[in-house]
Amino acid sequence: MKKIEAIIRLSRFERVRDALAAIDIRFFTMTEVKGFGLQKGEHLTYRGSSYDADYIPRLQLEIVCPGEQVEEIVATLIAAARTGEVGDGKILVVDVEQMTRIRTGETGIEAL
Amino acid sequence: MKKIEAIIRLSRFERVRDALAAIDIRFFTMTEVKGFGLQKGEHLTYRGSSYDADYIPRLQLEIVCPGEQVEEIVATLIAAARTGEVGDGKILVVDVEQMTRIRTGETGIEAL
Amino acid sequence: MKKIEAIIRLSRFERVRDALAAIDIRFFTMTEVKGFGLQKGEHLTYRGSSYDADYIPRLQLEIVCPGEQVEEIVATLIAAARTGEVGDGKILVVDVEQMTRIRTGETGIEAL
Amino acid sequence: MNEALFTANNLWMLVATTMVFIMHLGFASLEAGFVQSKNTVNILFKNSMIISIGLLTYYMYGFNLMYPGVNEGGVFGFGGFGLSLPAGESGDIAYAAGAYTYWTDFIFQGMFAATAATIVSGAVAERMKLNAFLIFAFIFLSVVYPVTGMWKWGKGWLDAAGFYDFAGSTLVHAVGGWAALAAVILLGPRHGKYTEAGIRPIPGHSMPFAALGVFLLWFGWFGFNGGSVLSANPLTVSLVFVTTALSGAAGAFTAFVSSWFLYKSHDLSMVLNGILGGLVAITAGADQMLPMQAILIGGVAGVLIPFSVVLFDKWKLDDPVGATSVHLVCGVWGTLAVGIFGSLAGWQQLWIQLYGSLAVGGFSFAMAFLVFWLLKKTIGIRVSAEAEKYGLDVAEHNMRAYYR
Amino acid sequence: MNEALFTANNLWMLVATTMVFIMHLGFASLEAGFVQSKNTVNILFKNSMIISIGLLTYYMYGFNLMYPGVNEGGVFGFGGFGLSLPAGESGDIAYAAGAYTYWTDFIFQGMFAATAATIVSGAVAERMKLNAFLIFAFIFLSVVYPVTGMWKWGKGWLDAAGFYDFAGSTLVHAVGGWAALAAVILLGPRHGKYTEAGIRPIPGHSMPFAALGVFLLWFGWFGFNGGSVLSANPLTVSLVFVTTALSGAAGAFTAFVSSWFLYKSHDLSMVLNGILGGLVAITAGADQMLPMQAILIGGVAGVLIPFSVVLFDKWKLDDPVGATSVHLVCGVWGTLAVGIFGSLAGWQQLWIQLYGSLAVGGFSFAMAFLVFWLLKKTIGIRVSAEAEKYGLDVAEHNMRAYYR
Amino acid sequence: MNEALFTANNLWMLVATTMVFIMHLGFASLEAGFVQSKNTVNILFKNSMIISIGLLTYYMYGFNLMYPGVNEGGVFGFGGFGLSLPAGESGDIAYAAGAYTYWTDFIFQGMFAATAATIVSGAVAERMKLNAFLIFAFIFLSVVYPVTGMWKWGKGWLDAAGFYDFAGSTLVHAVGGWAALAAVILLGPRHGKYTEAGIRPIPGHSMPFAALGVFLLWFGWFGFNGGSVLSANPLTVSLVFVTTALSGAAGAFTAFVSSWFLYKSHDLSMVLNGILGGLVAITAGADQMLPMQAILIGGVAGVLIPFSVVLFDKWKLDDPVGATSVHLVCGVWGTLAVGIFGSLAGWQQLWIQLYGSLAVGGFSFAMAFLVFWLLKKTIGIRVSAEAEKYGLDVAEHNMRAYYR
Ligand SMILES: Nc1ncnc2c1ncn2[C@@H]1O[C@H](COP(=O)(O)OP(=O)(O)O)[C@@H](O)[C@H]1O
Ligand SMILES: Nc1ncnc2c1ncn2[C@@H]1O[C@H](COP(=O)(O)OP(=O)(O)O)[C@@H](O)[C@H]1O
Ligand SMILES: Nc1ncnc2c1ncn2[C@@H]1O[C@H](COP(=O)(O)OP(=O)(O)O)[C@@H](O)[C@H]1O
Repeated sequence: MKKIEAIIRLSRFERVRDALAAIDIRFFTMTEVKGFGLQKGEHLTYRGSSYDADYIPRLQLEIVCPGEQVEEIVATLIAAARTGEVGDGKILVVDVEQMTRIRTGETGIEAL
Repeated sequence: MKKIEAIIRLSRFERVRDALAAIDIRFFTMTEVKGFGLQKGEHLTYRGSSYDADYIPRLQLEIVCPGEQVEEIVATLIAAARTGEVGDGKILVVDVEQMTRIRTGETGIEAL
Repeated sequence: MKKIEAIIRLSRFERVRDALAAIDIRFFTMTEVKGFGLQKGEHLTYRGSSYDADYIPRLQLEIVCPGEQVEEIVATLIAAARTGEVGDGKILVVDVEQMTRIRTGETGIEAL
Repeated sequence: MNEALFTANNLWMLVATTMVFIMHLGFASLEAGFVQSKNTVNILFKNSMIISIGLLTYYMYGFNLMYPGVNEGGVFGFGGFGLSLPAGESGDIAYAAGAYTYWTDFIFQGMFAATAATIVSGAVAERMKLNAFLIFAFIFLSVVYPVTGMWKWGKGWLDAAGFYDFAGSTLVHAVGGWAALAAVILLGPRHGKYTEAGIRPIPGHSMPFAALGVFLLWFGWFGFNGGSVLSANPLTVSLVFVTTALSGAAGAFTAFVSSWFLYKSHDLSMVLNGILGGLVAITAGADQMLPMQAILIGGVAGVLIPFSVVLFDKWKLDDPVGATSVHLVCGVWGTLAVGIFGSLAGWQQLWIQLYGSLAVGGFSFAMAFLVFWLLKKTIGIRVSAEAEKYGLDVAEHNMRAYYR
Repeated sequence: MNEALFTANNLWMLVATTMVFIMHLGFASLEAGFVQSKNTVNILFKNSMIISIGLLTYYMYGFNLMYPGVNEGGVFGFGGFGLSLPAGESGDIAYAAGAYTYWTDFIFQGMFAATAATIVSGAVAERMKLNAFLIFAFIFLSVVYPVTGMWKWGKGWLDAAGFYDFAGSTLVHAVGGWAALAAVILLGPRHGKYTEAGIRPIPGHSMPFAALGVFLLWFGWFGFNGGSVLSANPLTVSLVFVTTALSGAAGAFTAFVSSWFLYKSHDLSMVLNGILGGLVAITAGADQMLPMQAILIGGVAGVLIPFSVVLFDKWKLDDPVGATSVHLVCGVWGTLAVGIFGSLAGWQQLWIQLYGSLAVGGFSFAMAFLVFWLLKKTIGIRVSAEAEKYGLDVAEHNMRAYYR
Repeated sequence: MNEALFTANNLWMLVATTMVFIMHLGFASLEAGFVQSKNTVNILFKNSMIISIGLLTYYMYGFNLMYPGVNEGGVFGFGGFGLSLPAGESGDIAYAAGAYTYWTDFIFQGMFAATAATIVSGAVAERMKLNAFLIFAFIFLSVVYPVTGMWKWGKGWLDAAGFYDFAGSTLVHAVGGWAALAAVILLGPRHGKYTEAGIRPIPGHSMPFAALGVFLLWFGWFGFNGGSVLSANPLTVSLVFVTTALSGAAGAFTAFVSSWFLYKSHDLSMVLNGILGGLVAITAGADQMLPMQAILIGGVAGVLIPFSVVLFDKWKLDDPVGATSVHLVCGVWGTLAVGIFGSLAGWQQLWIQLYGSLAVGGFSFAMAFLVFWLLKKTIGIRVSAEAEKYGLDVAEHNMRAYYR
């Protein structure tokens, strides 16, 4: 069981959601996060001072899946989330030791 | 050292918190997340169009603990977070390589 | 490839950000989280009842880095985030199996 | 009476009407600010509907129940359905001796009417069923408010007895406050408010909206009290402005000081309630007081607020916006104060104020209790625990108040 | 005419002016509440600039285009640039037979002017370029509003024909509504609103601000309609208050009931729009109706709202704040209602109301269409898809509306 | 003088009083919108208490310090504690030759009083200790505002010298602005505002509340300036409405244009400050200007704003809401403008305006500096760095402004 964590652009969310649905990924969790870094955030002004927001608002998706599905999901995410411009984001894969469905107590693949 | 990530219903938070306190889990971290999926979110209307929110607001708890405590915590979480209805959520267990307490620099079990 | 997850005080964010920049950590992701625990949150009053908020607002930083950089980053985080008072937070290190840059599809160290 | 003075008088009554109207926005903002964000649409919805119901019922029969023009000195009278402009001079300058027109009379009084129900709206927030509340508001505005109003302002028995209530500390505020108390008793507290571990405050979701509401209410109160002069008489209206302003200011100040002594905290919600307490308290005698007396009346109200909020909480009477403390406690205090301070002060007057206040309060409480009790036994007055957890906005309205 | 009556009359017109001013805040709040948070600065910016542009253009030539004082019965007239106080008595008490001064005349009418453009502002929200909108507003307020206004209020051909529009159901609201329709057609819907899977509502980000806006608009409407009496005449102004209040109340009530029957939901946004619909509808005949007729007019408007909102959506005409339903549909309805109810009712009047409404509406729609079309062909009227996704606040203003 | 005119005049003064009252809500909203959300309760608390302190001190001695009725042409006078209605006719129609009553005089002036302290409140936001601020406000309202006010409005030496300040560009706004400057100097900037890397703006947390505040202030300004006519004189009050409206509109427009040229951005916060700048600037001569002159005065103010905001920032004078730019810079500009434009223009007048402005400003600055300095040396004026980081809401009030 693996957990895929993808950090994507706000503006690509609908595309990614639909692409995931198309390959039958039925559940995922989303968190609003802030991406800090050299990328420089939005260029803003306020009362005459202009500044770069030091972060860009981003979305982090977490998808738990069987190991063998990782490749397909990552490929799907890349296809849907990519603009080709700097700032498209990253995808991590982390190992999950155990997954349990709260409703039934099932673990492993059945819990998905 | 393991990290338990539980995604639960908003309405079960108080129960879960109290149940964790009862087995002496003294610290955890909570994030507000959105659960997307087939579950369908709330049924909403706005200006005469009705629609299903495509997500349900949920809470994600992160609890770091020694490996041997995982079973107890997971069981506690299930007991407290369960309603038996679809949408109760999931519990993941992920391996943590190292944990450090910022205040003291201690690592490992002492850092808990 | 490792992922460092640090839970820090709100008030230490600017210091941490600058310290990371100083050791050339160019990107990280931040989430606003709530730390629950024995620490007791802020002491609040409302309409004559006083109570302790059961959480403290905290920031969670996620930094992905090559394994050999972990030590330096953790040390930097501790130096910058530490006040010495209870409630300074924790740092976790988790193993990342794979990292992909969405823009290019590169994986591994190049994706950083 | 000349045309120009008639025009100026009537103009003031109309301007005062718009200011009383704004009080509905004040209540809506205050209550919205003092509830959780998940119940915000619900409270805004109730407040919107209350104005609508208030004006329509007052048009249909409320006005003629409250000012029946018959049965002077009695307990009930009815002047017929709807409105119709009296013919000839009596529908114009002669209607109120050049103070206002027939239409002005109706619309000024109509704006007052809905206020009493709004007070209840805040007290039952976050847990009451929408349909039960709307039915209650309808009955309350149809029966309770105009009838008790008639007792005094409609020249009924309390008026004959010498009871004094200038602008409604009793007839509006305490009437609403007693009904709120009945509702709170029957409804029970919000889940999680009173736990074994003690009182767990459920803070309102937006202090800016709460403060906005209080400032708007204060603004509106100049029309509420100032318009109750029922003409633009320069000296009386300006005195009422002075007493209204100073009483609110004193309420803020003493609520600030007393809540600092009591709880060692600079609690904005207490100061805001202190302002309102001062305003409610001065309402009964705003035209009878000197400035210093207004300060005393408001100052006492500002001290009553923190004590009474805590007392109601100790009795497990859960009132999310503090309506009972503000409108009931300070309404009674203000009514009694007419017998203690100002030009009417005296034991005789105090006694009349006391039994007038009890009579009106008792009737309002009993009727509200009855209505709520009947509703409870039939359609139910409380939403399910699940709906309360989830919030009334989604449960009752399929909406959220905020989106990013 | 005596000095005192002149003073009272003029005073009412000035107070009414401030209430019309507050309507701009009402619109700004309502529209801000009904858009997404990422477009909030943009809508506030537009509403701030519209007042500025409206007042300045009205000073420079708008007032003298709308009230040229020449070419009575015609379609166009111009009284010269700027303002200058008529000399002697005719600049003082004699200017309007003791009802108001020259300056009052200008400032009251000037506050009205900007309203029409504000209506468009809401309809084009969340996707229109700022500079294109400001140019449109400038042209619209310079040409369309004063010219159609002149037709009736400036003693032009519609006035001669017997068309009646007391306070502007047609001349203000429908004029704005028709222009909004033209804009919405040329602009197209927001991305993601009409998908293959059906209509995906894009809920407004703050119901409290939306409700605040509606209450403030209602408040302001007492000045908008009451001030349109153009004196403080006690009986007429107070009647207008009554009809205005009851029509809004009825609109709320029927919108509540009909949206419950239609959608089984207690939709706050519908009730708020219902109030506005009732207010827009009574505006044309607020001084001609009895209370019951005002209730009927408002009640019909409250039913029209949910149907028309859904209809415009079915036609894929995307109007984030419902401006077309409120101002266009109910504006036309209110104009026609003058021929159906009240003291002017009759087939002849209904016919005049109909063609007056069409003439004004046609001109406004055509001109607005032309201007938007020219703008579209030149500088473009729509922001890029990327800017729309990201929100106009950052894309056009380099700002955000909210920070933690 | 007849009763009807007296009634109309007095009515206007009372209505204007309520509009000045609303300015306090305007300030509270504007300042709340321009601070970070963690300091919102604090700013609302301060604004609530300022009204209370302002009204109570003005009742106790402020009114009789500012209008002592003795020592005409002097620098100080005191008419005794408290208020008491003059006996007989002189407490009624004869008090101000039929313009207003004694009570009206007090309450209108009392509402003005608190304004000056509110201006300081915004400038010291986000870092000043609550108790130190309240003590400052108490002293400032007890001593500085009424004394400088007496110099001109209380028939003191500046009045005798021919200084003109119609509604308080200097006596209210610049007095507050100079005190704000003193406070900002002694207090120092917020942490993190001026870094080695340059100026790091700390954006306000809610543009909707900021815009709401500005619109409410504009609304209130019609009462602030219009009421300063001190009667309902039709021609003068309506002229004041026109100049006030046009100056604000012009300020918005030129702030829009100039901030576009300077920063290539459509900065809402600049446009909002531009409106206020125009309003402050016209205040000194609102009854002396023709419309075009009002536009010029407001237009210049709108250009001054973006320059002065940036200049203060360059000098590291950290003023979160721009109070110094709006009230000090534009207050001085408006005072001088009376010598440049309008019926009083002339070198002689300009000179008097200049030294009057400097005299009042110098006294206000010096006194405020002294008080802040004493407070700094004793109880301290600045919260701890930790409290500033955490926010004053929790640190000083144990509350948060927002909950979900
Ligand atoms: N090493 C990292 N650790 C944690 N988050 C990262 C890391 N690198 C990038 N991110 C996240 O991914 C986002 C986009 O990455 P970025 O490098 O700008 O895209 P690109 O790969 O196209 O250059 C950043 O805003 C940040 O949130
Ligand atoms: N594969 C997954 N990856 C990430 N999050 C998931 C996954 N499956 C479920 N979740 C999260 O868990 C929540 C509840 O899961 P759900 O499947 O509805 O409960 P149940 O197990 O009772 O059917 C979802 O809203 C989602 O946030
Ligand atoms: N076991 C844990 N699991 C998850 N989060 C934790 C755990 N222990 C601490 N935290 C997080 O770290 C924060 C600070 O930890 P705390 O223990 O108060 O600091 P200290 O190490 O100085 O005692 C907590 O608020 C919580 O969010």
